[in-house]
Order: sequence, then structure tokens, then C-alpha cells
Amino acid sequence: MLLIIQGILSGIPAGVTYGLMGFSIALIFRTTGVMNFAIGHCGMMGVFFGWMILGFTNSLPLAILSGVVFGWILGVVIERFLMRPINNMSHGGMLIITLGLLFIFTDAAMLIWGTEAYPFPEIYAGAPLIFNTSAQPIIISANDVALTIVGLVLSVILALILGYTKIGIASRARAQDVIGARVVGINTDRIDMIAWSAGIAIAVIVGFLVAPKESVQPNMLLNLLIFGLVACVLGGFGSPFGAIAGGLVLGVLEKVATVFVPVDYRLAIILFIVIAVLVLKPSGIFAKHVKTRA
Amino acid sequence: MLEVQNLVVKYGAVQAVKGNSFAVREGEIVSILGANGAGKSSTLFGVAGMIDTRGKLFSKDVVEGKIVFQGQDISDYSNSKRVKMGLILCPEGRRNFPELTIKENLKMGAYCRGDFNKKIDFVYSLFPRLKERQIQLANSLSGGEQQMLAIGRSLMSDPVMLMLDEPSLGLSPVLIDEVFAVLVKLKEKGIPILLVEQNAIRSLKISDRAYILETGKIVHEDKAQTILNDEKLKKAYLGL
Amino acid sequence: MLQIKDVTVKFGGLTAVKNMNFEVKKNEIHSLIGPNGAGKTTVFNAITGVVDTAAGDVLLNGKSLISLNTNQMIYQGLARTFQNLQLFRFMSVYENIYAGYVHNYKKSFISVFFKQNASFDQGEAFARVMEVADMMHIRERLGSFPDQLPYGILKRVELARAMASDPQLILFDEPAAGLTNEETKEVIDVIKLLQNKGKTILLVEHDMNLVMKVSDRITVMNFGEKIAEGTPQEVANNPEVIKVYLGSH
Amino acid sequence: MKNVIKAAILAIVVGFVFMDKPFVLLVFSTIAIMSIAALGLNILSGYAGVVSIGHAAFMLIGAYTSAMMSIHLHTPFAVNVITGAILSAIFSLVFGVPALRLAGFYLAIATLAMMEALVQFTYASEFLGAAQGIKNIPRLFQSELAVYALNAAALIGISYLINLMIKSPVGVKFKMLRDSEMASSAYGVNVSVTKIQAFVVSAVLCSIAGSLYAHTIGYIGPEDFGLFPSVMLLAMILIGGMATVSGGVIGAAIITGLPFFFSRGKIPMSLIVGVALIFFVLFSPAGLVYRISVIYGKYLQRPYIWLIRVILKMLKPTGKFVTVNGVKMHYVEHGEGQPVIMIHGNLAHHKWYQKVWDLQGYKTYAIDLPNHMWSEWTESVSIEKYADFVKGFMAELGISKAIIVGHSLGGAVAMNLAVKYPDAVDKLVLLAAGPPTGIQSAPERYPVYERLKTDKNMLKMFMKAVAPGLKDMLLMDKLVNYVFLQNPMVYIAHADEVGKFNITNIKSQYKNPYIFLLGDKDIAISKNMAEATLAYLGSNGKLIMHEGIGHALIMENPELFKKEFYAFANQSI
Repeated sequence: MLLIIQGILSGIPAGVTYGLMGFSIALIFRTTGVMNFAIGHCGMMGVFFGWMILGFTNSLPLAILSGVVFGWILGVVIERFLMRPINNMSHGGMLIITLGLLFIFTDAAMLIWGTEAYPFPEIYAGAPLIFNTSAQPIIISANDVALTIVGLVLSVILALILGYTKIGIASRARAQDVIGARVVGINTDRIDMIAWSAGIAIAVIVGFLVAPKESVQPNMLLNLLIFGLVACVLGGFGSPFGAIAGGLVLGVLEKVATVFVPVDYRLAIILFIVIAVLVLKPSGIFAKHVKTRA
Repeated sequence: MLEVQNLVVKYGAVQAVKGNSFAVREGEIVSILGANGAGKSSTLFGVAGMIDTRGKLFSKDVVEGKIVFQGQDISDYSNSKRVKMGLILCPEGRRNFPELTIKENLKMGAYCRGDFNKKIDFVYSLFPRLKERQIQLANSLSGGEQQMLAIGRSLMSDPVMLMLDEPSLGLSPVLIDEVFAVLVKLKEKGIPILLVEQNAIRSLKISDRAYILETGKIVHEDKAQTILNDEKLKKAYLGL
Repeated sequence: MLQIKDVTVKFGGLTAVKNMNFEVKKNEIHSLIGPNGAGKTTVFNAITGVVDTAAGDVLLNGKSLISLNTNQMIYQGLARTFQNLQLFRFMSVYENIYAGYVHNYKKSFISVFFKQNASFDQGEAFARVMEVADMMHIRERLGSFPDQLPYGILKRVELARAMASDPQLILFDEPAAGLTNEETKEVIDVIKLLQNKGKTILLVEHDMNLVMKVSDRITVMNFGEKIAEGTPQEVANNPEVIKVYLGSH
Repeated sequence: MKNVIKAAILAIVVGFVFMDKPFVLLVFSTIAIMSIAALGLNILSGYAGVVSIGHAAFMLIGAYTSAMMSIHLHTPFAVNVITGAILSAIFSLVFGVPALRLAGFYLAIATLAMMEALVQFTYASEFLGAAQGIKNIPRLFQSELAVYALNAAALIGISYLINLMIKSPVGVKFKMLRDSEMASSAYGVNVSVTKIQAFVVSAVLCSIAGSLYAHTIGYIGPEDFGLFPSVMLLAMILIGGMATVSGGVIGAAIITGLPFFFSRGKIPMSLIVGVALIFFVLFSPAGLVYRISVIYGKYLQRPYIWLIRVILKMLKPTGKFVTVNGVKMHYVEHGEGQPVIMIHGNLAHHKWYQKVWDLQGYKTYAIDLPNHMWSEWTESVSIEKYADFVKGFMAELGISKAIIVGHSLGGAVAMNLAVKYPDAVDKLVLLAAGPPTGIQSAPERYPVYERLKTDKNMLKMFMKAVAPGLKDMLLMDKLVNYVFLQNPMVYIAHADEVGKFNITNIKSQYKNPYIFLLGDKDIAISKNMAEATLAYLGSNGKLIMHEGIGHALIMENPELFKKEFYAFANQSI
């Protein structure tokens, strides 16, 4: 029992990062209809940039800020010069293009920053929280707590933006009906650009959150890409917040699963579960229905 | 108010509108009539700047021609720029945002133009049903209410000129009466309307002038009253 | 030949087609018309098995089509065209027409790896393709690809594909949509030619000109229900139909 | 079959050239293996239009099955391959039957998850060697050359079988599915069954490739079959060419081969592949195979064709010359008796009549029209002018009246002659002649006619389609070679002319008898067209159809032609 509680508690921080990653994938997919398989590597570019700034300035907040800004600009560039001209391509074509981006960013990072894995500081390095129980203590690292708080605050901010600001409602409107959005004068191109930028910026933040564990290296977010996609599958691609919920479920499931199956097999088993979910209920566990691009 | 010269709309190989010129003057209701697939909706799309062909690598859609609105050449303007000038389209098939609330839908109507707080009362006074249901999602509305919402949303942007595409489509006779009553009210307020309607006789009755479209080309133009008594209309519709 | 019996189609809570009844007789050109959103295409889709019917039956020569999938329709002698031209983009015109004949291949999957089976009855298929290509006057285009051809020719390619399957009944979904007047005239000729060849035709079309010229009988729909049926003359003079098309006075 | 022999010869040459360089042979082995896997993916993605980004998973199944069996059970290679293929087929069915209902991106995620799950399972399993992988997998042969030979043979054999499948109706069904699910369903394609078929075939091919890989390289690890290899497979078919059997080979050669031949670390391969993916999707979706074939057709055969022309010009014309209207015309004459003028068609020359110019009791003149073969070139390329030349030719030789035989475009010339100079025509033998109203050439065909100038392969294909009954390929080759002597302008000009000319008034001018001979396999002239022609010609003749004959009766079945000719020409009027 305690193992399960420990599993749940340590699963939440992981789940938050999966959920945010899923959020950024779902945000771009829902708004623009493109599933971005390069999202992890876009985030990685931002993290590398931030890491570089960290080297120059030694200031963690500045590093994170510059990384996020870099990610935002990357989003603008990708949307404006790659995605906008081809926005009526087939799913297959789009898929291959984002896979191409993934490859390009992998090697670009290697060429610019080398193949080494660099360490990155934790956002909050304090003493871990320890709860003593009769059998065995439950341990939560301080960074995990900080990470969870950052993640949840970010989710709330995103929820507020999407729910109540004009631009947020407009982006939901654009996702639901393009023609409707255009007749009321919404500049759909700009909304798409914002979705790309915001999505990549979130991926950069996720990158910073996991950088202490994964180190800064070209494929640091490859696994998170897969987990993010899985979070989307669980939560349904229709809603970004479904993805966050899916991410939390996934994180907890992953850690709790280790109680019952050998640690090494947990990923394989989760992925098989994901295929089952995808096949049985493609719209996700939480979503009511899903909209696909015609 | 609006003057269109040689409008051409092509979707790939299909030429939907083939070089039409027409105009809408101050305070007028002008109807565009024609069989289904004659190019009426494409005409409105072309005028509203809905077909965005700029910077698209693989798009084969083409819009050509000169569109002058309030003395300004808006042919190169984007859709949002046209909306900002007050040239508003209420599209065919409602095109509401199904998973936004009715209030949010109306808020989106005032996205580019129009004061939300001022206009919302006007729209609610026209369509009291919308006020009752303002926090419900749009997809919970019936067909007629959705049409009200679509018209209401266009009115939110304080139109200088309004283009309506099939506002009575799929509505019951009572609701059709209601819609046409609203159109007359708008006319009284001095808003010119470019109207595309299936219900030819109804729309001619409230119109000042009308154009008849046949396979993408304007074949006839006259006073609404004249057309109402004309055999040409019957030909365009029933092929007699 | 084709009987639509009390067909009702529902989408969620919405009834798109209600108690639809009509019959297409052998070698007849029957048109289904009505304003936008009247449910014509839904009837069409119910016949071809694209949508499920909530009630009623569709009979072709007395055999029910309701339980069949779309891909089994061709075996019942039913071919269709598509409103927005579903041609095979990356296949030549020859292959596109040949595709209409391919369902005649009934050998097992494994046999394709043996040379003698790989090209089944090419002779017969070839002859059929050539025959329908001639009929549609697209013989010179057989080597071309759909992207290279003007819209009017593409329509003929689609008709040729339908003809290659040697159907008894052809469903036309708006054959004149997007065509010039000249091309529409050609379509009228082709439809009449098909009738002469003994085919039965069900037509959904907006172009009243065409409908009035070719139809033997017309069924008019509005709001998912049949409101009139008869010869072109009868339908054109039916006050109900005039009201639907021109609006009420 | 011919391509198989060509490929085998190429493979053998490569083998012998690099016999002493085992490393190079290993590279070629790897290319062959990856080509098989790419071919597998090409069936699914290129032909059936289903994009998978997890196909390396099936290579993993094949590779691990093979490796484990040969290490632990010491089974022979063939058993390993087959077991792996069966396992892959079963796995692809279990995964594919439910998953292939998903569309687009969702299916891509499902394949990604499937692949990742297998890779993670392998990583986790101590039994399968975990992250260390499996080392020392028994090699099949000690000699690298033998290993190479096996891999090359496997590639060639599989390509041959797949080619059969692609050309069969099943291949057509795959393509139909790719281009429009809706239409393919309406034309009898069971969408889910057909997709599964493509999926299983592709899985089996990838599995075979995996088995070969394990035994060729001798070491496998889970990272060999992850996301990057899967996308590399996709890149191979995209770069090489979707929906082509050879596309995967070219793609595999570039992506697998390049890093080997340059020093491995220096080329940022992922960057190149990434850029190539985007570039090919956007600007050249048909891939390199297509580009190469265009370049080959347009430019690379030019020296060869130039050479053909030079050599042919050194030969002596076999016939005689006569100057008509200032143009030297070449002709050959045979036999004695009533004169018969034989006029060849488009892209042809007098030699087309070589099998039929011995006609008992007739003196035949097979001519080269101006602009063709040994005759001089002239600017005036119209069918009417050609008719004038034929008339002039007869006048020069003192022939006042002759039986005129016209094939295809020559038939049009013959009819024109009959309209303009009815007295010169005794009887008319029309061989698959164009209709009196002309045939409009489709505008999109012009680039093809233009291509014929520089592309012997295409011209030959053209001829094969025109004369399906002519089995003597050497003769075919000869006939094609002589075409290159003709005036380059006529390739296009004839297409124009055939569309322009109109002699619908022929009935009122020409009253003598005629026959019209036509094969039922003719791709240029149909029975309908012939019947239309007959309506213009009047009732003084008839149409005779021949079964199994294409556009060229005189080449395909000369005896039949002679029989028909004698029957027609010998009868007294």
C-alpha cells in the first residue's frame, strides 16, 4: 500500500511533465491540424539555447526566459516559413515534414553544441520531504515538489488564457470552425502562429523541468515526445486539458506499475495499453468526441 | 457602397464565378438568385476575402477582380481587414463555434469590430431566446436558434454592410418569417444587405434589386419587382 | 428495379430522411431533386451503404441492399459517380477505368505471386476499357493522368470507370456540378446514351435544365421527405414544388 | 523477367569488382537488406498509402527470432527466416486488424507505440540480451562474397515477386485505396482487408530483411530497430520514389551507403535525411527514380541516338530515288504487275512493309514520305502536301493509276489522295487509318511526343503498344532505330496535322472500292472510329476486323494481310 502511495506521489511530477508535453502537442494539433512529431526536439533547441545563456550569465531565470523566448521565435519561424505555405497538405505529408524537422534538429544540436550530455541545475534544490510512516518512509524530492507547482501553475495560467482572454477564445473558435473564425475577422494565420509558438515555448519549459534528470543532450526530449503523445491518446487530442489529465494518469500509472511488474517492462506494457486505448477509443478516455481534419 | 468588377473565383480547375460585376448601393437590399451550384456562395466568399490564396504553396484557388468598398479598393485586403471596415458575411451553414457558449460566440462576433457591451443588448433584443441560453454551448441549440446565433454574431460586429448566405435554409415557415422580419428591421436601420436566398420570392419581396446567376455568370439584372413578375426567373430555377 | 421502401435515416437526434418511398424502373432515368439540405445525398448514401438506415429497406431487383457494405454494391450491379470526383489521382486514365473492372478478379491473395495469375484476363479487361473509353471519347487520354486533364474530361473518365464495371444501375451524384454549358450538354448526351445501352439511372442533380431534359420521372424532396413525384411536366407544374423552389408568395 | 536478368548481371558485376574488398561487399549487403525492408514499407506506404513510422519493429522481430533460434536451437537459416516471417505476419495481424481502422496521425502514433513497445520490451528482457543486444550470431558463410550473393539474390527474388503482385489486380487495389478510399470501396475494394494484406506483406518483407541483417552483421541490439531506423526506412522510399519497386533500392543505397563511403562521423546524416524528407515531400514527391528516368529520357540517351543516326547514315539506301516537287523521295520496288503504292504511317518508314511487299502479280512501291528515313526533309508537313507528293511520285514514275495501301497516318494520306486525285486511285486499302474528321491530339500528350525525339526506350514502348503482335524484338529494334532518321519537327507536327485534316467529302469524289482492315487490339483506332470512317467513305467497301491484332497488321500477321489483299485486289469490278 505504501509503495502505491509512494508511486502515486512520485508519479505526479513525472505526470505533470508528460501532461504539459501532451498539452503542447494537442494545442498545435487542435488549432492547426498538424501533429508535431518534432515538438520534443523543438523544445530541446530552446533548452540548449537557455543552457548556453546559463553558461554566459550564470543566471537560471534568465536562462529559462531566453530559452522560452527562443522557442517562441522558433515557432514563429516554423509556422511562417514552413507550415503556412503548405497548410493544405495531406496528413502523411505533414507527418513526414515534422519527422524531417526532428532529424534536422537532432543533428543541428549536435553540430552546434556537440554530442555530450551536459548537466543542468534543478529549479529548486532543497532537502527532500520525508514522511515517516510505520513501515517505510515516503520520500519526495524538493525539486519534484517545485516542478509540480510550476507545472500546475502553468496549467492554470494556460487554462485562464484559453478560457477567458479574447485570443484564447479565438484560438478555440478557430479550432472548431475555420470558416466561422474567418467571417468574424479572426486572422487564422496569426492564431496558428501563436499556437505553434506557445506550443514550442511550453515544450521548452518541459525541457527545463526535466533537464536535471535527462541532462541537456540532443535526444533529451525524445522519450517525452512519446509520453506526450501517449498523454494525448489517453486524454484525447480534442482538448489540451484532457492531455494534462492523461499525462497525470500516465505518470502515476507508470510509477505504480513498477509495484506489480519488473521495472524494465513497465514502458512496454504501458505502450501496449496505449495501443489498446487508441484502438478501442480513439477519442481518448476523457474526451467526448474528437475532431479530425477532413 | 460596394462595387465589384469582374470577380472570378476558381477552385483548382473549377471556375465557380466567371467574371461578374455587380454593386450594392446605400440602404439597399440586393438579392443574388440562382440554382444551387450557380456560384452564389463563392461570390460572397470572394467579396468577403474568405478564400486566402496568399503564400500558399499548393493552393490552386484563385480570386481575381476589383472590389471597392466605401470608395476604397479592398481587393488585396485580408478577411480581417475587410471585417474591420464593416463588411460582414453571415455564411451558409451557420458556422457557429459548437463548443463555445452562446455568449462566447457573440463575443467572437465583436472580435475585430463593434462594442460587445453595447451591441449585445441589441442582439438579445432581436433574439430573446439567445439571452435565455447565453451560457449554453452552441451545439445544444436547435437549427433555428443556431441560425439566430449566426445572424446575431454578424450583427455583433456592427456591420456597415451585411452579406447573408441562405439565412432561411432549413428553417420552419415561422422562423423564416422571423428572419425576414429581422432583415427588414436592419434595412430600416440603413444597413445595406447583399442577400443570397433559396426562397427567391420571399427575398425578392424585400429586395430592391436582384441579380440572377447561371453557372457562375450573371445572366440578368433588374429591379426586384420586375423580376418577381418575370419568366426568366422561373427558367433559372426550374429549367422550363 | 430499385425500390426505396420507407427509408428513414437519423443522425443522432436529427432525422435527415423520413419515410422515403420511390421506385426506379428498369431502363428509366429517375431524378431526385430538392433544395440544399433536403436529404438527397443522404438517400443516395443510404442506397450505397455509406450511412445506416434507421428503418426501411432498399431493394435492387428484389434483393435487399441494406445489409451490404459499400464494397459489395458493385457485385449487385450498382455503380456510382461522386459529386467531387473521386478519381484515382496518381493512376493513369487507363488504370482509372480499369479500376472499374478490377472487382472481377476473384483469385486468392497468394496466387498473385505466380506469374500466370498476376495478370488476369488482361485481354478482356483491355477490351472493356477500350470500349468504354471509346464510348466516352477519351481514347486519346488513356495515357494521361487526372491532374493533367480539364474538369469536363475528368467527369467523362469517372463515367467511363462506372461503365467499366458493367452495372445495371448507375447512381449519378451531381454529374453537371462545375461544368460549363457545353460540357453539361455532353453529359446529357452521355446519360441518354447510357439509357440506350439499357442502363438504369438514378440522378441527383441541381441543374434543373439537365434534370428536365433527361428525366423520365422525378422525385422531389424537401426537409427529408418526398413532396412530389411524376414526369418532368407534372413536377414543374406542381404548386408544392414551385413553392419549395421559389418560396411562398 | 528481363529486369531480373539485368539486375542479376549488375549484382554479379559488382560482386566480382569488389571481390577482394569484403568491407565494400558488406556495405552492398547492407544496402540490399535495407532495400528489402524499404520495399516492404513501400508496399504499405507507397502503394497502399498507409504511413507507418514503426516498421523497424518487424525487422526487430525477424532479426531476434533468427538470432535466438540459430544460437539456441541451431536451426538452419531457412527455418529461421520462415519462422520470423510467420511471427511477423501473426504480430502484424494482431496489431493491424484493430489499428488499421485508425486514420492518418492516429495510425502513425499507433505504429510508433507498437515499435517503441517492442524496443522497450527488448531492452528490458535479459533473455533477449537487453541493451547489450545479441553478439556472435552465426554467419551463414565465411566468405563475404557468398553473403553478399545471398543478400543480392534475396533482393532480386523478392523484387520479382513483389513486381508480380504490384502488376496484378491486387496491386491496383492497393493504389486505388491510396488515392481514394471512398471510390475504391464503391468499386469493390474491401478497404480493411486490402489494408491488412498490404500490412502483412510489408511486415513479412521487413522481417526477412531483419533475419538477413542479423546473420550478415552478426550483432543486433534494440537500438538498431527504433524510431530513427523506422524513419530512415520512410526516408528511403521517399527519396527513392514512392510506389516504385526500385525506389527503395536507390533510397537505401543513398542513406545506408553514403555514410559508409565517407568517413562515418563527418557527415551529419540525420540533417541530410531531415532536409531530404522535407525537400522531397514538398518539391519532388515522385522521388529520384522519377527524376532519373526523366533525365535519362531527355538527355542521357542523346549520344546513343546520335550514334544510331551516324551509323545508319553510313549505310546505303537499298532503294531508288526520284525527285518530286524538288524533294528527293526514296522508294523500293518489288515484283511485276499492277502497281501498288504503299504509304507508311507516323513514326514509320518504308520498311514497315517489308513483310508484305512481295505480292504475286503486283508491282509494289514502298515509299518513304518526305521527312522520313531516306527521303529528303521539307518544311511542308501537311497530310494534303504528302498526298501531293505521292501523286507527284506516281507522275514521275509514269504510274497513272494504282492500288493505294495506306497505314495509319498513311491511310489519311491515301484518303486525301483519293479526294484530290480520284482518278489516280484504283482501289484503296486502308490499314487502321485515321478517321476523315481527324483525331485531335490531347494537349497533355505533346510533352510525350517531344520526349520521343530523345528517348528510344519510350519510343520502343510506344511501338510495343502499337504492335502487340510483333514478337520479333530484333526487328522491332531495327524499325525503331530507323525512326531516328526522320525530321525532328514531325514528331509534333504530325500530331497537329492529324487533328487538323478533314476530308469528310470523300464520298462525293472517290467512287472506287476500298477495304478497311482493323485489329481489335488496336489502341489508336477503335471499331467505332472505323465505322465512322466507313460512313464517310460510302457503301463501296467494307470493314474487316481481325482478332488479336493491334495497330500494325502488316507487321503482326503479314500472311493475313496478303490474304485480304489478294481477295480484295484480285476481284474484278
